[in-house]
Amino acid sequence: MKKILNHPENYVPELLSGLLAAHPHRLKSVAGDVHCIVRADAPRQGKVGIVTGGGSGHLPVFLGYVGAGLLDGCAVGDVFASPTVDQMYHVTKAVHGGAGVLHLFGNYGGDVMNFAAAADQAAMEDSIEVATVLVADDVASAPPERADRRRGVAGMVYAFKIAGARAEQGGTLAEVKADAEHALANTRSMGVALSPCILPQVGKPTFTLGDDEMEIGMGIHGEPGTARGKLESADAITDALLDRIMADIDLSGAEVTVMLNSLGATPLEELYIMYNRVLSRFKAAGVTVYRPYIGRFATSMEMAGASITVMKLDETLKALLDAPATSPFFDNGQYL
Amino acid sequence: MKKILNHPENYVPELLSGLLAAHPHRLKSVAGDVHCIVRADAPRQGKVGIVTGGGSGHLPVFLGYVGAGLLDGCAVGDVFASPTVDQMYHVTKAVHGGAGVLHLFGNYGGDVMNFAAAADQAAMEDSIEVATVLVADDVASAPPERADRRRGVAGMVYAFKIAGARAEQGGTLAEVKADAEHALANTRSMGVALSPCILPQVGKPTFTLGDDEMEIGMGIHGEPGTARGKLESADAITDALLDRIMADIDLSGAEVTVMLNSLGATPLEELYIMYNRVLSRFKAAGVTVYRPYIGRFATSMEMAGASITVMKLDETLKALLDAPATSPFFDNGQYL
Amino acid sequence: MDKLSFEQTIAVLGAVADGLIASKDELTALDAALGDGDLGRTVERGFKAISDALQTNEEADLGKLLFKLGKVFGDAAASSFGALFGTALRKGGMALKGKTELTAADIADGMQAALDALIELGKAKIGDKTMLDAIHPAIQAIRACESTDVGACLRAAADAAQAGAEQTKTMQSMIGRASWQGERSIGQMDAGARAIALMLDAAARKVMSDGP
Amino acid sequence: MDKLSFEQTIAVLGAVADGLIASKDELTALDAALGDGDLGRTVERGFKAISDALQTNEEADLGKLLFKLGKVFGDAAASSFGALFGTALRKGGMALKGKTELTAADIADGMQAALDALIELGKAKIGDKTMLDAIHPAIQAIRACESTDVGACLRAAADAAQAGAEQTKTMQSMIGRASWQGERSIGQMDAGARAIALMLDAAARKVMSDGP
Ligand SMILES: Nc1ncnc2c1ncn2[C@@H]1O[C@H](COP(=O)(O)OP(=O)(O)O)[C@@H](O)[C@H]1O
Ligand SMILES: Nc1ncnc2c1ncn2[C@@H]1O[C@H](COP(=O)(O)OP(=O)(O)O)[C@@H](O)[C@H]1O
Ligand SMILES: [Mg+2]
Ligand SMILES: [Mg+2]
Ligand SMILES: [Mg+2]
Ligand SMILES: [Mg+2]
Repeated sequence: MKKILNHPENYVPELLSGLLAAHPHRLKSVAGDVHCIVRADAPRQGKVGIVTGGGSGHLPVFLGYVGAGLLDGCAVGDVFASPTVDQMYHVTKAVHGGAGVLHLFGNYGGDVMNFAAAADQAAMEDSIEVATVLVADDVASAPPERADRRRGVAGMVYAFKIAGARAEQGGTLAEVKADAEHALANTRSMGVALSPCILPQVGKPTFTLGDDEMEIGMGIHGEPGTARGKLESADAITDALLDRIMADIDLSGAEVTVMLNSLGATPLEELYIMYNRVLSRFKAAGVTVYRPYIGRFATSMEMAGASITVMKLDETLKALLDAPATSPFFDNGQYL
Repeated sequence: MKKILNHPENYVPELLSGLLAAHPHRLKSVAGDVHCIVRADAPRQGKVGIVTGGGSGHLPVFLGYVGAGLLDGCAVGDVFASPTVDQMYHVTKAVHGGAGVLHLFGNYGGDVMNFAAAADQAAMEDSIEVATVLVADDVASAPPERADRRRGVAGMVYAFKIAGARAEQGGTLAEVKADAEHALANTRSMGVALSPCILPQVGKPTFTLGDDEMEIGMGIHGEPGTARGKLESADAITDALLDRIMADIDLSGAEVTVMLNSLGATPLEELYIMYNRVLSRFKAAGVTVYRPYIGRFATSMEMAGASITVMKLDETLKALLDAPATSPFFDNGQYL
Repeated sequence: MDKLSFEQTIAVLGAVADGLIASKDELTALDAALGDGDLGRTVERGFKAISDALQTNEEADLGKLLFKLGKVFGDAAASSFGALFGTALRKGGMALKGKTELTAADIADGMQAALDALIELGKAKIGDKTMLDAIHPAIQAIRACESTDVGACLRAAADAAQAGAEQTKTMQSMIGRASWQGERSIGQMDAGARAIALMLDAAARKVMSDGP
Repeated sequence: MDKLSFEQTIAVLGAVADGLIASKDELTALDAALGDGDLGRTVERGFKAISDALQTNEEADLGKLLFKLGKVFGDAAASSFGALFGTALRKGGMALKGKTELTAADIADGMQAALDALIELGKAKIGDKTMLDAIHPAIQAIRACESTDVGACLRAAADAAQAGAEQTKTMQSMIGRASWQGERSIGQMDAGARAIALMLDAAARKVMSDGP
């Protein structure tokens, strides 16, 4: 197992204490638990709090988007595992500034059920108004008629950005929720995996791929995709992802932002090679790119592979996308 | 070969045209050659131009640091190969705004000789005053008495940041050069590799490491390190790198900035685990961290491994480090 | 025996915990085939926490004890199974509040309350290829059990649960991670259903080994 | 023969290019052992560009032709070897400006000018385990060559260069990438020195095969 770590069991607490020590002006933990991370200035009075949560091993997702113009807090689970109800509850309570809290996270069973329980607890014990928006952007994970069953992948970053901007501007809980839903209604993603990653506590890959194989549509925890086959060219891979995305949402004549995301090991160089093809496909379909986001936004540790996310824009979404946002892992200035 | 690409021979031109298409407001190419990349607003009259250059395969190094408060231009070579004299010359000429040009790049034979020829050509043909500063920060590559022979690795990012800030503030060529030299005199790096990367045109790794092996001190093109051995714990690896760095530069009682850099595949999570150890070692030595830079700053495509860079600070360097800087690959706001 | 005493119930819970921890690799493999392969770890963490809590238990009300163990399980292993099974224990405990010993009918009542809670929380239906497909036949088997012997009825429940788990091989997964496999899920046994069958088997063995 | 005509010189350059392209894998392997393994590719690109330039050559002055080929080589393969060898060709060409045919002494003069330029540009010394350690003995061998036959003198030069390349195995690398190997470099042959030996060997073979 080619990892730089000490005791596998301490992987998450060690990385979180390193992270909190690295960014004390930006982040703090609450409830005496390093898994409960909020902005250093939380709670911000009068501002809607936005909370996410999910497993570790996806940096910058999830906690990397806790920052100004982004999220207020994050409950952090073990690698690829849900945080607990208590952790979600503590984060929710710590970011509540009197204007309510939005729970905005990926559509994974454990997270969904635990956030529901945490929202109940916050309502019961602290009278905090909590709204919930699930991210379910991965078109490979279910057909359109079961879109509610899809898993959440890199598209969540756009949801964080849009909701975070609205909240920073003073939007109400209903407005922040509506903008998050509006963003997600216009967002679709799909990925490809070239090699697996290794869970520190397990020590071996949870799936294998032959030396010349790839899996189109695979999820960010190695969930099955739509087709396993021989590794194809960058153009063919890009086409496979875009074909499915563009069949799911009508982009003709639209203005979009597109995110090319490395799952970890795949270098940025390869994302730019894919971007060439994205542009020529878009050109043919009359789609224009308002602004691309190319980098590592939602990873699976050292997995090789990439995903494409498209968000169809209108004036509201453009303005919110342009709003300043900064965290120790993301600065929107880089993409403007 | 687990890479997303089309024709291996077109790897660099394809990635560069994708990159130029992605960031047209920030970057442009000159002399009709995508390998010659400068800021979209180059030349900036009255400002010292800063030019770097080197092989592809290290993003964000080199061209990722062309931006405001950073570099003005970059000559881009093939994967791990020097750009040509002509390319360096064209970039130099394109960024010259009347105040001279600094050539600031890593200490690799091909680059050194080609930049020397390009500087001569710019002086002869265009009367451009060119100064040169070599980055030679890798303590593993030569003993202190032959420090001039060391190779340049992630420490170049600090040199880019410091020189770029001074140039942006209107510093003269001599001042920009002096600050770059001052930064580098206070900068030391060392890395560890856990697995190799593959050159697209070669299709197989240039070196191999056993499943349980690592090489301490390896360079960013797979150059040999100081010791190959069994993979050790994050703490032991961090100690091995810091021991060597701290033997080379006296940090006792100093204020420093430290960069923890992934060579590509190694996830950010592992860098934060290392950072815990860095802090405890520094604490013991009375060293305080002014600000850490943790992420992917200088990579070797999909190589697994990490490097540590330390820059000892004084008030001048702190102010220049804090100055704004932004490119499509780096925004200093993220680290403030 | 027609009732499990308080001590016997504690002993049975301990045996279930030990049995599931011992089966973690099998559960990991089943979950890896259809999901993400963490069920063994979930079960190990959750039942380890239950074991520990049983060591130091001072609660005399079996309903309240189960309620507490539900929270313990969910906190220790916050996955889908952890959230669901933790809720199941809590709701089963609420249905058994006040009890200090259990008849077979009590057990069926607790399991029915748990099943209802699982359906409400998880939104799955019988036949969606989940642990429900082991729990549901197990309840029916206890209700149909003509003996008054708790051990015999638990044996029937365990056998029905295992038959239900086997039956999941024919189903297509409609919910949770495994549903992303679509038709590829047919042919594989659901990991959560197998976990339920293993729990009831361990319980039945423990009761039978303690004699009638 | 005691002179290479213009056409013969072109043919010899073509043979050298072909020979080195054919040896690229050997050079890659040698460079991989001590450096970064790109010398085969450098040589392939550089000599391919030289071959192409020779096809379309209209230059009648051998000195000017070599000068032009130096620039072609350096642009096609901008590595250390490319920069150095390109410069060597340019400076060798400058020393031979005006020539339309070459004696053995001319060749030695050109190589000496090239060697001086390499030392100035690359800052290496004889014995630092570089291509200099093949070029230097080759020049000495031509100077010492008692025959007036260009082929015989080139043969002596090639043998001396190869002996020099062999000799680099005993040296510790003091410059360039390979110097980062420190003492580990001892025992391996320098790739650049071997490339020079291969060039001279290909030249000698070509001249000899064309007969005296
Ligand atoms: N909504 C649901 N309702 C009932 N059971 C479910 C549901 N979702 C998952 N399960 C059960 O949980 C098992 C998987 O648990 P777990 O491995 O914790 O899931 P995950 O890793 O996806 O969070 C499945 O085999 C299934 O029996
Ligand atoms: N400064 C130098 N002076 C003379 N020869 C050199 C020098 N540096 C490198 N060489 C020669 O070049 C060869 C390596 O060339 P190349 O593979 O292009 O280097 P790199 O890949 O490091 O740029 C060496 O084997 C050596 O013979
Ligand atoms: Mg899971
Ligand atoms: Mg090289
Ligand atoms: Mg699972
Ligand atoms: Mg080389």
